[in-house]
Amino acid sequence: MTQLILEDQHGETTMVNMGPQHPSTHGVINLRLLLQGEVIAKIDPIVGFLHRSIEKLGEMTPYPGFLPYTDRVDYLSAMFGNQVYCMAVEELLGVEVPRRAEYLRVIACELNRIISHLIAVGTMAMDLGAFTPFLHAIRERETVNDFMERICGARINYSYMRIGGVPRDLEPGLDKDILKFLDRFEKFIPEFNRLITGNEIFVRRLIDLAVIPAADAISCGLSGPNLRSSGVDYDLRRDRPYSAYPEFEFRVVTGEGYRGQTGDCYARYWVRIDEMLESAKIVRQALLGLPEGDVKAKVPRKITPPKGEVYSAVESSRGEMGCYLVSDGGEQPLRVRFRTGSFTAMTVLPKIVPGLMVADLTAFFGSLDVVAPEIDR
Amino acid sequence: MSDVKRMHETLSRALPDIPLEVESAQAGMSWIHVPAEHIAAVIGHLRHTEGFDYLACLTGIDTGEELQIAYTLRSLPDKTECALKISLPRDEAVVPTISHLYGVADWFEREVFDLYGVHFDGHPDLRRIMMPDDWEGHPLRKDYVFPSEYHGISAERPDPHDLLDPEYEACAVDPAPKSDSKEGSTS
Amino acid sequence: MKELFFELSQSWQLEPLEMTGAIALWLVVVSAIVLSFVATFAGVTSWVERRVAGRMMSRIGPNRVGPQGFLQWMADGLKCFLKEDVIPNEVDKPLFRFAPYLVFTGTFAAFAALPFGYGIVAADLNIGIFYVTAITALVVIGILMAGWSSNNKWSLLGGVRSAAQIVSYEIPSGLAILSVVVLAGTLNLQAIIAGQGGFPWDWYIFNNPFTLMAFFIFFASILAEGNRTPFDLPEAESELVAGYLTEYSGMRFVFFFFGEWANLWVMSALITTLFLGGWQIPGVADLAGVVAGVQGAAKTLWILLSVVVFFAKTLVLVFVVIWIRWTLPRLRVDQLMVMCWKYFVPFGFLCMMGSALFVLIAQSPLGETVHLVVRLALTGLGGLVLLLFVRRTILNVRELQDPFYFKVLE
Amino acid sequence: MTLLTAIGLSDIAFFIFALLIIGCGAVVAFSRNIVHSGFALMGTFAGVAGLYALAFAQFIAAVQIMVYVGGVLVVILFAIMMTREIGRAESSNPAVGRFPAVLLGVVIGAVLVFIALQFPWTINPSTDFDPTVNDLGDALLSRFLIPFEVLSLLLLAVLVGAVMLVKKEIKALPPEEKSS
Repeated sequence: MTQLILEDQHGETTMVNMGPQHPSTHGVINLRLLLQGEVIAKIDPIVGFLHRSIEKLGEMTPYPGFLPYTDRVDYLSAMFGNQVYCMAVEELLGVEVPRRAEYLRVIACELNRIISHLIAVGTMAMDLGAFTPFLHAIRERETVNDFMERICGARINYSYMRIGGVPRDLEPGLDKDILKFLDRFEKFIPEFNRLITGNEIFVRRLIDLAVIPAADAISCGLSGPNLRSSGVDYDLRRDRPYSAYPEFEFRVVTGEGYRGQTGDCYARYWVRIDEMLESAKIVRQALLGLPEGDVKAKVPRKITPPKGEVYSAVESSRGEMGCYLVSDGGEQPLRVRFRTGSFTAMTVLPKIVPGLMVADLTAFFGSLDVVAPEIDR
Repeated sequence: MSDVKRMHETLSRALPDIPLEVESAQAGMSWIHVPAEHIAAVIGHLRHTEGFDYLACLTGIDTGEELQIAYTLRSLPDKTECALKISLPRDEAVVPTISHLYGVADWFEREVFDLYGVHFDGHPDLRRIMMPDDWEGHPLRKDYVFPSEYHGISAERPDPHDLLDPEYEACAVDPAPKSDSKEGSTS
Repeated sequence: MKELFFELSQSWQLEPLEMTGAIALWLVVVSAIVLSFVATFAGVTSWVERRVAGRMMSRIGPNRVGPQGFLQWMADGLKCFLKEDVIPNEVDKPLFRFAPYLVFTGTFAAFAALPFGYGIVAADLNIGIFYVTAITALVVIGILMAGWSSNNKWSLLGGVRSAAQIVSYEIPSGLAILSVVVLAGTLNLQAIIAGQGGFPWDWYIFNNPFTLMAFFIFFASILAEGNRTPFDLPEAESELVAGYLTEYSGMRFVFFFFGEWANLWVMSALITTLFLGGWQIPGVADLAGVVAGVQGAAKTLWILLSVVVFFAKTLVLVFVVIWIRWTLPRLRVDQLMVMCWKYFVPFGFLCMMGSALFVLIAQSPLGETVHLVVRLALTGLGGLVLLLFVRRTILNVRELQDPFYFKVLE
Repeated sequence: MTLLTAIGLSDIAFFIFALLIIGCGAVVAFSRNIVHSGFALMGTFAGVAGLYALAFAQFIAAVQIMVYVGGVLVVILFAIMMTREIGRAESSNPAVGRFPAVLLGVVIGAVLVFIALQFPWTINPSTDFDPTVNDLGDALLSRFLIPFEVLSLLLLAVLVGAVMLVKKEIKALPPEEKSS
């Protein structure tokens, strides 16, 4: 159906379809490769297999009813989809979210970031052939999933937030359990590092591989950990402050070339490892400084924001998740648009991949931490 | 927002030939409205002179009367944002590309082309991205008609309300009327 | 084995024709014994590997079929027998069908010359070790055949990778073998074991620094030849889907894995034989003399003891190989080749020459003493490394004794 | 039954191996698919190795397997597989025609049969032979030392040549990839 995009110009090349069903494309993505031996001469990423027309659905659904769909934009970090959408509607409505609700949102989001990064680093190790670290990461993730279940009743697709706040307060005792987990988690990261991060084979596979220069990273719209690992010190939580983030102390982790260069695959991996610790720090601060008060602002049952448009953005675990919301004053949005980190991360592939080997491509692709549903929405 | 107003002044001074206007609605943000044919020049200026190095978002909007494209530019060092917007006629939407300015615009524009049918002039590789290559129509347009089938695969599902209908239940139990009704619906 | 047979046949006083038949029968019986051993070992190892992997990944692993899931391998085998054997339309059918058997034959044939204990060997070839290295070449052809005939680009890539890898790593492994052969002065596996002693300082691994190096080179090379992690590029599931196995299903797929797990034994047994003293019982200087000196049940007991020792060493190695597999990530194909040709091959040559040098040193006057000191020192070094490792493990385990896990929702 | 007494087990084995060699040789010659020919070559090599083993030349048998099956054949197969579109190539060369081929076969066959009939075959008692490896090693390192070393030099030259060939190719590739 799709016409052959890669023409055989070299005579000695092979066209290979990596995907749509391939273990390391992290979802249904088709990477059309032109190989010379095992070296990739050209790549054409073909996406859209998971296009669920969430944006079209948004135009057909009333504002509050669209919330569960936002989980499905990026199922690994559903909290951020919730938050970016709620923030957009709240801004249009002019609703002030109570401070306690903002804190709860931050806690939920940062826990979500931790488990999303756990998956990212785990699958990255798996792409390099080490299966065990993935399950160690999953073990921690399951623990956090239990917390998520206690926070909002769901383990993956949370639908936790509401326009104007969150639906319910933390259950008693949960904050203590989370703090206990954080103590454990801060010991887990060094253990995980002993298991895989410091492994010489692992390091050698990743350092100096697929270096994305800062200029390319900015031009290709990379965001989040991918952007920061290229040495660009930019974090929406700090530089475009939203929610309760200005009240917390945290470090914006950038790629420092701890081993190898700034912007290589190892830097991307390392930024995620470090960010998990920073997230743990934020959760700890939020739990200890949790203000009293309501968890939900007064919002009319029938939500009809005034005419207008707004672009809200949050720092999701896969980079900037933005929501461009246009209201025509009706019950349904005129336009909902999700700008996602994975979509923009895919645009960097044709620039960086040629010259890599197939094995490197899986490592590189893993290091970008792309989630297929988020690309296609 | 003050960012936008300030940027409007700067732009008007630098590019006096291009009519630029600050617009806003009842709520939310304001934006600079740019004539469609000048968008590449304006963004090029913002990119190269004003330091807007990051294209945060590019999206199409169908208001029902016209197509619009909204550009959200950002300057990472200055931490400022600038929203631009262009309007296009629905039937013949052509706009200059900005894919030479931002790498990411390539895919963003492909998406807008795919879902809205806006043609980007000078785009190196304007193909469908989300939908299959042989898909007809541009789904995010307000006047889009949902196809009933794709390559012989029916896209129609029974209305969930029908399933609650006792008569429908009866149809489902008895095979003969069911096949009749199916033929009726597909033909 | 052969002696046993001749004893038996003499006591029966067979006619020449009956003798021919008896030999044929004997061959069939011996191969059946070896085959059933290989089958059982491969099956049980599949279960062990999954359980061990489960432990390492802090999960449980198969534990439903039989006690502790022990019968899982039988259930899996049965399932694969009953499964449809899918042969895709576009494959090269004769080659596609034949490849698994070739791989299996290559591995299985190696068992013919492998020792299992004192005098327990199917065919005591005087070129034993060389035969084993040579016959595993069939595996390469089988893998290439599977990769090609599948008519799938990933399979072909996997097959070609595998062939390149096995052919390359045969060289360092051959060199490491040679450094032992220089010491032993024979290619016969039984004789190589007989040349070592029961205690670690009598093993070839601690014989001199060069054999110690050769041990590691051999270990790594044979992992690479067996396509085990960290050298499992041919079937790298994250890159090549499943490499040359991609199109296989049902029993043919099992044959490949059968070969792989049987190969686990081959590599471990070879390492045990060449470097770790084989069936030598600690404290018994001359097992051959001891066995020759006793009769009846005592003789059987001694032989059984040697078998137990051999199995113990080999199974420890099997565990180590499994352990490595579930710990390390995979190398890239160019790193693999660099490691082989830039490091292993030159150092392999060094090992061979160094060992030869040590043979000369040991023969010189005073050499005996020098050699003993070197052996003891190396053994002490090995013991120290083991001790440090155990200590670190204990510390790590203690640190992780955290009652927090799985208790959050109680 | 009498037949079985006349031929021992090793004779049966001999015929099995001979059949294997001839059969696989036939596949190599007549198969239209060059890849099949390549793989059939393995049977021939293995059969020859079996014959060596029957002649108590175990070492040579193992060398045969190792060098021909593990080395030469793999290289041949690599060459075949790496060639584009080889699967569809018509390998058997019919250009010479059937008649000359038959003629050639008959002539060579006649020569071989003639030699076989002329040669004074002696039958050795088939007992276990002494291990041949030691003698071989001694011979290689004493009497035939110089040819042995010359051969190793040749192999070294081949290795260096191969490395040079590969190196050149890798150097030529990257700019092409970048430009594409």
